[in-house]
Amino acid sequence: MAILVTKDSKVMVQGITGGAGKFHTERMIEYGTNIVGGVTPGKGNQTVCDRSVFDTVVECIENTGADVSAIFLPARFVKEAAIEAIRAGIKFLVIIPEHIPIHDMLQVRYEAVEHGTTVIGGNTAGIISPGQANLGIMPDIAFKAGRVGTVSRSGSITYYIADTLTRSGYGETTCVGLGGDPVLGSTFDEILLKFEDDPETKAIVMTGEIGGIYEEKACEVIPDMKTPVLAMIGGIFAPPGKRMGHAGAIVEGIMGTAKEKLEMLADHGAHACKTFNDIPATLKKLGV
Amino acid sequence: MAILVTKDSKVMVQGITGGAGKFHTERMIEYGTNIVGGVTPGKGNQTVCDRSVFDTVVECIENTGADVSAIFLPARFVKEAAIEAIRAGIKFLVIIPEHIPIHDMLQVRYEAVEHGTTVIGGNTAGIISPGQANLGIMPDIAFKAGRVGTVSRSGSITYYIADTLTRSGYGETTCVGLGGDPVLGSTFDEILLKFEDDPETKAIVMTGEIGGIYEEKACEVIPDMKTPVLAMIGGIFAPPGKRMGHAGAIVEGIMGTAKEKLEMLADHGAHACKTFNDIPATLKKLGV
Amino acid sequence: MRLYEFEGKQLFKKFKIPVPDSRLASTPDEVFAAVTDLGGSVAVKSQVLTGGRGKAGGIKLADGANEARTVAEELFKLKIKGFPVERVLIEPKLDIKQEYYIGVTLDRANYTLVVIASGEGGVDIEETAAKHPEKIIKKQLRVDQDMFSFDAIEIAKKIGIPGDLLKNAAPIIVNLYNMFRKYDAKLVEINPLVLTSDNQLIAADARVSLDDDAVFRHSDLKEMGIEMRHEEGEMTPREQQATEWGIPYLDLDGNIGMFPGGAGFGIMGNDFIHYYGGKPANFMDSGGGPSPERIAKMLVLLDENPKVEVIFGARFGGISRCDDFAKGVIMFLKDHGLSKPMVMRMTGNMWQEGVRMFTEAKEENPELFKLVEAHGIETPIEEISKRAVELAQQAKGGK
Amino acid sequence: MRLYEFEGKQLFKKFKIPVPDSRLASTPDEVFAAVTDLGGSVAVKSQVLTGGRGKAGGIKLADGANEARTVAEELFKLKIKGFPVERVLIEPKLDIKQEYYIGVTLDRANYTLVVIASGEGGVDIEETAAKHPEKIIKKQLRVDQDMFSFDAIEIAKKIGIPGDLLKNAAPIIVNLYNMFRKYDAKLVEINPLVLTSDNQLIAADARVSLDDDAVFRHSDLKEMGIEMRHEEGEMTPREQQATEWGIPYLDLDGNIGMFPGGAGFGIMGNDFIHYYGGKPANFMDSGGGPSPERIAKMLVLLDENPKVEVIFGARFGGISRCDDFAKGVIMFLKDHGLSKPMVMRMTGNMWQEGVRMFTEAKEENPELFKLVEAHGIETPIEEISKRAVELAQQAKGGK
Repeated sequence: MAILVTKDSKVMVQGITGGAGKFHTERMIEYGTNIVGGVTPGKGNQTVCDRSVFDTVVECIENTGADVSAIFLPARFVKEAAIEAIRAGIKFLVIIPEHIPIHDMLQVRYEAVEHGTTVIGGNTAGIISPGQANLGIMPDIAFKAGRVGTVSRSGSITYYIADTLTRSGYGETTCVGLGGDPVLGSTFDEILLKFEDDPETKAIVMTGEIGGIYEEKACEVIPDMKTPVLAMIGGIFAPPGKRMGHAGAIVEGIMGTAKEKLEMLADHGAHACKTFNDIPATLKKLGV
Repeated sequence: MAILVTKDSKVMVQGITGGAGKFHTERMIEYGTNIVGGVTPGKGNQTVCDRSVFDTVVECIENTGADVSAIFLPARFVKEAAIEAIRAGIKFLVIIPEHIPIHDMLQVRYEAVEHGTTVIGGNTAGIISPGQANLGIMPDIAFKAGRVGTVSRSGSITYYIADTLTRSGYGETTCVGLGGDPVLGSTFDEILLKFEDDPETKAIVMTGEIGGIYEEKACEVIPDMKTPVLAMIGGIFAPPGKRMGHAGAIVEGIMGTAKEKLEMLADHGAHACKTFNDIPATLKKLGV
Repeated sequence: MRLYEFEGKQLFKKFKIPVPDSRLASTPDEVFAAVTDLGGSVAVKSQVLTGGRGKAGGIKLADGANEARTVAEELFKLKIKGFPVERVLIEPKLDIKQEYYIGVTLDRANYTLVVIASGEGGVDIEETAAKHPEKIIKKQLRVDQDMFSFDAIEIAKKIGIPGDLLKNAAPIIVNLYNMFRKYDAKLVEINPLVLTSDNQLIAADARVSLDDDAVFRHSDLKEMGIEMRHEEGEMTPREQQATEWGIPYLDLDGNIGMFPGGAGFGIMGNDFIHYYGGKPANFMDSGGGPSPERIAKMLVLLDENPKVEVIFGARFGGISRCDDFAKGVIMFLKDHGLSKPMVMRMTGNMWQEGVRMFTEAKEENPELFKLVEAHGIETPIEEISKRAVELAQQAKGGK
Repeated sequence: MRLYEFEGKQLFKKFKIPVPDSRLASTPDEVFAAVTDLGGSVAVKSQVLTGGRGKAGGIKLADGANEARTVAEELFKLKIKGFPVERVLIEPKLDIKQEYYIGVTLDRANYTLVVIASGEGGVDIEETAAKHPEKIIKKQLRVDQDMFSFDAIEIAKKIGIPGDLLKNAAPIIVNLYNMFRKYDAKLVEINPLVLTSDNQLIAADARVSLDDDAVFRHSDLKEMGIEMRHEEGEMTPREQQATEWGIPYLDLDGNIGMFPGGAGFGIMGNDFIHYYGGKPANFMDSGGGPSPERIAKMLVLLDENPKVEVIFGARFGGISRCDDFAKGVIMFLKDHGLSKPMVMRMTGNMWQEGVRMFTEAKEENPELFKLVEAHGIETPIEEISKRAVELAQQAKGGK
């Protein structure tokens, strides 16, 4: 099994006719991802990588049965594309581009919650369920089907973690890139719970970083989870990030310090790791 | 019994410190309406007609238990005042002023539906449950407690109908002024159904007029109602009203012609009346 | 508040909806100058606040400045549905490949806005709607809901806008919708939206109607030179007078002067008079809580109307107090004098006070009241209506 | 993108939030002229993109134009948290009866906006929040939700704004909220909102921070003279250079030059170096899919930094392809040459291609690669990190 995307997922690509869209569609198909079509308004009836292009998401779904979408579009077009996908009934949406206006992402989030769509990104490398589907821009080299799930804010960290898991023989069920933008489609706790529901995921590695505000939310669910959670936080030795004025300090409080994040996660039952090598060691100790 | 407002209703007045607000509050109290307080932002702690004035609806409700509100404010302030009342939990709201911007009323309607609040007006003379409460600007002279409910778009027609019912010995349970503005807080069908649920209302007189668009909606419920509905429509001999361009004609179709309205209502089981005198005659025939 | 085509197109421009390069002119010479400036073949379009302008001959094509001046001379003499042509809009003639219809209006019964579109634009859209409803695309949206590009693309596709133009059509539809919301519109129409032979989409006409009650929050309209106005067509001098006084008034062709209280009975009283065999000379609405001055003016309009032979007055005092009403009537009787019979009824808020004032004033000067039959709550309005018809018949008979 | 106080106040004015009558000046003479114009006692306020300006002595009071010139001379010499004072804002001294705090910011964890208010405005609001959370009023609203006057009145009342001023306070709060939404803000603060002794509410300071990623849709800012800027404080020459090249870069005080792929490992690699006993000389982010030119520029920044004794490179090719990475490194080696040891690892997207290119280039010119230790997927990053620390210690030892 895997979460969010499997070999049975029917994936469409929004922005399939663009440079990045085309390039990664080809890569995703090569990996075996079940790409069923794409959307670029005004380019309906074109074909990319043998897949039909449609003018709207609704048309794409009607013709291909797509239930998952990956967005490869300039940041300023993401809000509309995401809301289009969500309203059309897409149940899992991957927003690859970075620098999406924050207010836009808030609205995308509202629509997603209202329609029961899971969104990851913006600024994510995507998601991969090794051996089944690769959605986004991740290199396949690091990944191998196995029994540990990962969720990370950073693409490069995801690769390193997966590489470590693969080399140590654990392999991965699914690796989720939460995304690096300031406001994200999903929070750590939400993804952790999806892994918790997956019987094949025997442990989860979550990696956060300084300045994020979603790591703390993981603490709300970890204590009640059966699946062990390993946690790494980047930026332990980084100078503290900037605060958003008094108001930011009042709202986000002490959130954002890497050291405090890691301690808080450990306090709530996560297994803190420092380097990638700590991961297989911890998994071994846990008997995974 | 009565609908929407009874002697137990705790009524507040929004805009109580204004000229019209004060004048009619006095009148309403004189009638016996249970006015418990008023709201005028910035004038909290004042007193009008021995009732406390509050800065917000929430404060007024907290201090007086108000559950019904009447708005006496200039049209441009109505949207905010109405939404304030609706969100604060007021269950029945009377919007007296006329000329409320249409887009504002649409938003008021959305909020009302979402929060389960019944709104009448704008541009209504109000509502009266004779002997119990008089909310708005209606003269009490025409009304007497009895067994027929009325709902009308026009204040003056309400008076004439009530006068007729009173003089012919039927009296009224409640007389509802739906309002004369182009977009209204409630539609005929909604008020008819409230009367249908009131065991003491033995018949209902609804009076619409040319150019309205809510009369037709009554046809959706009349066939299933047990309480007989008498219908009068004003403007049978008036030249046809203006249409809102092609789009208006396409959306509203043949709606709006008084003659067609009356025929349509009759076709759906309403008892058509021409003059006020027809009303007691029809009621008698129906054995009310 | 209805806008002229050229004003609507000003708003279109503001919302980046493409419109033809155009010139406004109010004399044949200005037309000549404008066409000299624009060059080539042009359309000269009468600017009037009514539809059906094309069918009424209000739009003329012309080749060059001389011909344009000639057609303009004709247009400036025209009256379209009573509206005199005071200005014309001159635009380059469009080379039309296809005409679409896009409109946004209110669906009051459902409390939504509705976008309407059709692949068959032009004058006969209503006929299309009636005969081929499947050719009309409708999309409902709440006024607090954004329209998105994908909504617009779906609409554009359904009305047959070619694939490569979908991305141009979408912002036109979205912006038209945004304009509707931004300006508290009741109606905005592009009819037709023209696809030219060089594949441009352009709004060839603009029909815009705004909510009078919301104009107060659009002060920028005035800055654009778009003034508040009423939507009436050609008015009779009396209607003109009433409008100046702020009294909703319409001349009809009967002989009973209607002096009602409230719009509701203003309309229904008209029916009553008809039921009893009479014919009203007018519609009138006192408005809520009219002042004595306004009451007096309403009576002046009727008394000075030679067609009016009887005045039928009805006041049910609600927000309008009968004492104010009586005060107004007495003011009129004193200042102006009544020249024809008046039968009236007064009841509701402060009616006793009103009756008392009448009684006192009559005692003081009985002469003033010799043509007045004033009733109170005891006489049903049907009786008053019948009496008015009776008096009107007598007046006719007396002639 | 942070705005200067005077820019924030420009926006306040646009949103009808009352601000003092003020003058901007960039020389003591301009200050003199401004105060001559304004008259009386003034505050001369340094315009810098950082907080804590008051505590740092960046705000001075002055009586009359001469004293103002004198204090301005001092201010123009000041650096506040590394920011030089290039302009000052001159405002009449306010007669303060009470100071409030009003702010709007994002609650990212809850996906809302949040309005924050307190009856204790001024510099110590954060302390108030920590010690007396009950003195802080918060109201959450969705970004697609209007704030209404009654919401604002509730807030104003809770922070103790007197009853007769509630109607003045409400639009300030509503408009601040509207401004936040309209301009894609991350933060807007009025701190303090001053109640003057003559009962005026006035925004004495303005702190505004906008979302850089949304500035593209606010072209009117440029029309107002508000230019896009980065929020950095004083930059080192190298940071300045990196900024010009569009490379996120920060000097640190170690000796290992960090040449990572992606921001994620940029941050975590720093931790790794620390864990193994080393100290990074910098932070750097390659950005998504860097071009060979950019890769080469990143290396230039490190090679030309005399504090850097070893370069630690790590590339996990995702959207960034290792062949482009290799191309960039080779370009750098050829065009610029490497003056210090570099240990690096390359894996992920197209890594074999990258390794092949390295091999070919090395065969062609072995000299270029004499300081490069290049690893592939077979060596864990921990080993590479350790090796970098080892090389750095050797370099230190060698000195």
